[in-house]
Amino acid sequence: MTLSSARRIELFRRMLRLRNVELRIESLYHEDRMKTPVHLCIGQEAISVGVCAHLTNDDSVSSNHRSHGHYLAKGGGLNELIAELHCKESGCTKGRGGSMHLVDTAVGHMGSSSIVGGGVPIGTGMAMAYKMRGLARVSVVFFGDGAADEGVLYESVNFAMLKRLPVVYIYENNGYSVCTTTRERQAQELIFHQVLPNKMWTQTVDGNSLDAVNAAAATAIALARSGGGPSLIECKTYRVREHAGSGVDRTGKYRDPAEIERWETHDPVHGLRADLLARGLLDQKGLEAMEAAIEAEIDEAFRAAVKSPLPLDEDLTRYVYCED
Amino acid sequence: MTLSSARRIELFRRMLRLRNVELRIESLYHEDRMKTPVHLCIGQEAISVGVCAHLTNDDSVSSNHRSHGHYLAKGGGLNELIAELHCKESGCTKGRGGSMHLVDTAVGHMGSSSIVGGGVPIGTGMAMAYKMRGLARVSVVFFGDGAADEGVLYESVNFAMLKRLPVVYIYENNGYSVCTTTRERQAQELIFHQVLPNKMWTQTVDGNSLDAVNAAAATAIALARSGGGPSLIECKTYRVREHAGSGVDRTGKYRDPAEIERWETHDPVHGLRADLLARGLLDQKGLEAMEAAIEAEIDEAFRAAVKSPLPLDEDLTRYVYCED
Amino acid sequence: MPWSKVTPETHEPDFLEREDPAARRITHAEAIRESFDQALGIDTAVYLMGQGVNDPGGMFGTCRGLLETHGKERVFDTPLAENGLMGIAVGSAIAGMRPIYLHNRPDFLLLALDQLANHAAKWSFMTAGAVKVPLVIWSCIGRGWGSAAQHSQALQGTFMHFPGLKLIMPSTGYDAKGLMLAAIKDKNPVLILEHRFNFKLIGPVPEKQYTIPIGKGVVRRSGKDLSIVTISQMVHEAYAAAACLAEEGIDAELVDLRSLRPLDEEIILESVARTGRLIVADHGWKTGGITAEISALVAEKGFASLRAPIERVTAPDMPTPAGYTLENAFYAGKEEIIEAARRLVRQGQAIEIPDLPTLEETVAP
Amino acid sequence: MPWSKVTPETHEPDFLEREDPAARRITHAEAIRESFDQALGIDTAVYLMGQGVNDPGGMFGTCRGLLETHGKERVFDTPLAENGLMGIAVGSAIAGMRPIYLHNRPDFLLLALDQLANHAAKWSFMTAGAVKVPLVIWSCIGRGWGSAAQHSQALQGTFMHFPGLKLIMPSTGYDAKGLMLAAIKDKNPVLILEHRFNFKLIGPVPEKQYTIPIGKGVVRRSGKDLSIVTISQMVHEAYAAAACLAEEGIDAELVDLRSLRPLDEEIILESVARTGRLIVADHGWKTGGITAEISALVAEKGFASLRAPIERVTAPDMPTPAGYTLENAFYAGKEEIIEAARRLVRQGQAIEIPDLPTLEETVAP
Ligand SMILES: Cc1ncc(C[n+]2csc(CCOP(=O)(O)OP(=O)(O)O)c2C)c(N)n1
Ligand SMILES: Cc1ncc(C[n+]2csc(CCOP(=O)(O)OP(=O)(O)O)c2C)c(N)n1
Ligand SMILES: [Mg+2]
Ligand SMILES: [Mg+2]
Repeated sequence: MTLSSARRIELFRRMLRLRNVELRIESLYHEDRMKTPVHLCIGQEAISVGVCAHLTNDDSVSSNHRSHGHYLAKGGGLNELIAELHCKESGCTKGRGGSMHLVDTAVGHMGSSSIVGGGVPIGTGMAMAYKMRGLARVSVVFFGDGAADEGVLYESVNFAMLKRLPVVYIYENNGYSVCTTTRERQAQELIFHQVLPNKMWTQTVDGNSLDAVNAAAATAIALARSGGGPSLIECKTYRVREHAGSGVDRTGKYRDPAEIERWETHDPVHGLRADLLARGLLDQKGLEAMEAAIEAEIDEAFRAAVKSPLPLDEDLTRYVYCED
Repeated sequence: MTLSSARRIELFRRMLRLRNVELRIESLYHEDRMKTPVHLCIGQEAISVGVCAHLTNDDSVSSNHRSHGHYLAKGGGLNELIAELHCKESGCTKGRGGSMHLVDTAVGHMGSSSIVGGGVPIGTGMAMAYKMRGLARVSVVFFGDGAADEGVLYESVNFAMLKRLPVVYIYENNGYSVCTTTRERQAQELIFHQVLPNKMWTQTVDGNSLDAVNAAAATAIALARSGGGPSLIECKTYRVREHAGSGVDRTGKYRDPAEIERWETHDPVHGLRADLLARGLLDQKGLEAMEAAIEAEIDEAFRAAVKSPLPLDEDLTRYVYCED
Repeated sequence: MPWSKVTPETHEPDFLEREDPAARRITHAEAIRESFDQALGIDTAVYLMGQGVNDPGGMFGTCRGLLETHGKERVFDTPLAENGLMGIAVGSAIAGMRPIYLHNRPDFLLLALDQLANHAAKWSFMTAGAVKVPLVIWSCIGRGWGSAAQHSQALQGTFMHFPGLKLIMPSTGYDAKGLMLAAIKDKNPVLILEHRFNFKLIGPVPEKQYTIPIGKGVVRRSGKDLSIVTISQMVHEAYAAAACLAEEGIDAELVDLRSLRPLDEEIILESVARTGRLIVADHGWKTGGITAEISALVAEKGFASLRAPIERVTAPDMPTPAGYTLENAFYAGKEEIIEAARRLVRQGQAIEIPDLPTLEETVAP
Repeated sequence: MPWSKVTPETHEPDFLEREDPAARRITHAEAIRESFDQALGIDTAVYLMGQGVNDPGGMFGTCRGLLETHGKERVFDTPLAENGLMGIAVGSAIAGMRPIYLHNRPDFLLLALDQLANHAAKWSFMTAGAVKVPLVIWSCIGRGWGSAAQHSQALQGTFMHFPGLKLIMPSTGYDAKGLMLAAIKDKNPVLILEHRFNFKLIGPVPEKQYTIPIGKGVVRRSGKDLSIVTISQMVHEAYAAAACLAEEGIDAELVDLRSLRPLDEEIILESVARTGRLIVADHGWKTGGITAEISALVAEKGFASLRAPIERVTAPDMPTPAGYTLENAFYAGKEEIIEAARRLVRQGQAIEIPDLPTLEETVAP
């Protein structure tokens, strides 16, 4: 499935918005007003946007610690995200969950786990619920190469295949778990590419290409929605920033600065922008207007977040159990 | 590697001994003197015997709940096994471990786990120790199709490949976990057959054929011993008896009696005996003498077990920690 | 809302022999089976899964016939992949189902503790109440016949420690049914630990759909000399012990907590306020177990009532031995409760133990 | 036997300000690093693995330089496969190695509890002592900066419950080193839980190789009015609280248990025998946590000495909130200990809290 021009521009806008949100967080992080770990997805925007483009609010995503992209691409509220990073009562989890446990049930984002691999069976179970309830919904599971080390992935994929669940596994292979490369931890490429094609459809794509992600996601999600069972897309990408917090360490402590630069020249946002400009689908003025609107939205989100009230201490023990 | 005649006869003897031990346990089990669950390996003897034939006392096996075969084939003491089933102080774990936690350190049997899959990483870790210590030892991990459901297998196999550990995974696919078939639990054949051959050598064999198991095990163990890394052999076999305890339920409650019969005609012990007799490698008299010796040994083991003292109550709390 | 018809039971029937003779009497296992059957009937969101739920044995009979009645989409076996399946159950609960996930031994739940304790128990809080996890996990404590160290752990102490989980341990069929329905109706993750010894006990169980409030204990026997606080199968041990102690002139009060989380602090403190002496009994290990919490609660909030040290009757701090003689030495019960009671009430005074009454009359053939 | 030269330390240096001024002073993290370095040097069977042990940060500095000195065969990173790797560590220990497996958060250990609790902790017993599992697991409790529910659990209550495991929680660099060497020397599985707040504290640590006995606590401050029993970072909170209480005329005794399993029952009971009042403090949850066990122990064996209810100062029974204001409300420490002490000693009497002395002088820049 190729994208219409209008759609490509819209998805570019979402990627740019996501990028600029992350850049803003990064630029303000040193002020210590966001007292929470942040795991920026700079360089991985094409994946969340390209995948979530095919989802409705009834579909769901299961996310992880590197959650901002999944959340925003799924339609999660920006104000609530930024407020959450500021630990405010107006945050999407009212300052309880923090950056790694975002939620926006109105758009099908039902929470995320910061235990690596933790969201994999949960997303699989959500797919089972859709199937049992006879709904044509799709559950998308985002997971990283770190999660690919975990046995729970093997258990979940087997079960999804066994029950032909409407789940799409999106493997964001960004080359690193903290400071350790995927190849130092995994003996070979992800083995689930070797499953029988009638059990699970799989594909490897350039995760920094919106078109590639979009096309594969379209196939996978349509398959899931029509009862065709699970699928897995490996998106090869790169974590440009450090594991957590802001900035890029180019001193070569654990990765070659040249490797970082190589990937920076293959940036998903810059690449797509250049392409749209070159093809004349977007001109400099249109781009500036787009960016200005995004920046205004971000300004407002930060302004609102800073102004928002903190949770009340006397509410400390709320939400441990839900009451009927 | 084909077996010499003498070796085939010897290995047949070991299989017959194992079979007869199991039959004796089965025949006496209703007397309730063995107050312990037993998981008989009747019909699976070719696997433990065919694999362990290639091991020395310095090599080790990691076993599971269906442990008698692994233990005896590795050279574990019969008297100590039978005494353990009688919960006696002379048992191989002095009545502490029972039938699922056999041990005989003198022959490299270092204990077994009754948590399905529990022994898989442990055996993998033993292989790592051999490699780190620079020893040309091999660690064999026996596991069933139930353990193949568990994520810890995925984690262990990956690590073994990553570190090229001298471990041989013996997958005893006997078609059932308790009353559930492998195919009801697993979406497809074991996926580790799809690993890159230079990462791990794998093969599927008829687990009821001593020759087939022996040949594959010879290759795998030689590979491990010479630094060639891990391997995996799937032995297709069948659990003729019920999951635990004695007897065979032929009422069709969860499996087709015809399926049981089909496998009974492909019995590893009977098949090999007929072959040896047909080829004239063993005559009726030789067979009877062999069987008589085995029976005498078993008689003696039961006699000794019954006579042996029970553990002392005042020793209840011993062994929780080991003292220096 | 299908659950509105399942109403809380307010009448607490008498325990054991004092019950209404006209009441229907069924086994504890059958009471559980009936609760599953009714829950599956009430709400199509309910499903039941676990290794062996469709086995001929039907999980000690608790699942017998359910597959036939409710179909294989809602009653199904699982692979042996405890953490994965627990997460799948959690995910399905998040997305609108009400899973009941059966494990025949709590030992295996340690494989799934990440999903149970790190995820299910925290999801409501982490989402500030936006997302619920109505999940029931059911498991059985075993004992005997060489189950040994990895197949007989009474891990209630482990599970009681995690906020966000509810924890139930019934002693009667009546409670097993009512608490099961309450657990399934509840919007939070609830773990129910049964004890195999209870399954064959027969007692009064109404046919109607009813719930018993989670977090409310019950006094099984009133007494003035000391309080025995316990749960699950140990209630039966304590009941027999109390009968025995009565013959010696020691009048024991017996509190069956039924739930461990939420804990019925009031019933414990009130009982100790009456008796001034406390024995806490449990099949789990002593150190860091549930008896520690109950004892600490009283040492904190009931201190003024205490006239004697708090005694704990538990398993010793060691893995379960396989052999039957060692098993006998390992497991505490009636006799140890009697001894503890004597220590508390008549320190130093030696007394013969009379023939102990048993519950065997109420055991199904 | 390479470990014979690592001898038990018999001289217990004074805590904090009372120490020998000539002693070498290093950070807590450096003390741990030194213990790893020495253990790797003493015995080729020792190796160190864990996610991030070779990272530039070197696990809070505790692993810095070890890879360079001891090589990548003995200091290595692992995949994120906690249960698998735990089992691999166990297997390697069974086959002659002495693994040290580092996890930066105990939350992740719940993924590995099957291998830790069902296997490592039981292997000696299940094999009747024929096979040993000399295994050290090391993990750090975190706190703050929005770690939230899944990255900050103080799970000592969970681990303390399993017989067969030893459990250590040091408060000083001196102890961290000596207990680490003792743990590595030990033939049983030992879990060490550190607290991140301790890593930058500076204190006296001898260069020599020495062990501190596992299971022996130490009195950090003598007092006659009440006993504060605690561990790890809470010792520092309690120490500050005691200084503060002294200004109000409340003379608190401070017991640092150092190990939770085996538990130094004697030191607790003796202290309570002297003071008659007890506060048990811990960063873990209250219900079913380590404070429950310590309180229950005293309610059982030290009842005669008790003159007041036993107070527990702990985290409330709830997942850790992310936000910093809620975090502040969540974590108990110095102030809560002071309040508990006042409740115990001067019930009803309102007293101003004076400026609290801090340990900042001893914190590395
Ligand atoms: C089970 C578990 N182990 C370890 C960690 C610590 N940790 C947090 S994020 C992370 C890296 C995960 O890498 P990956 O899955 O590739 O995601 P990425 O950070 O690259 O997006 C690790 C190791 C954790 N949170 N959970
Ligand atoms: C983790 C775990 N889950 C469940 C069980 C219960 N159980 C004991 S043996 C067994 C069957 C295992 O099947 P398989 O591995 O194929 O071995 P087999 O019995 O066929 O030899 C099961 C489910 C267990 N012991 N451990
Ligand atoms: Mg990654
Ligand atoms: Mg099997």
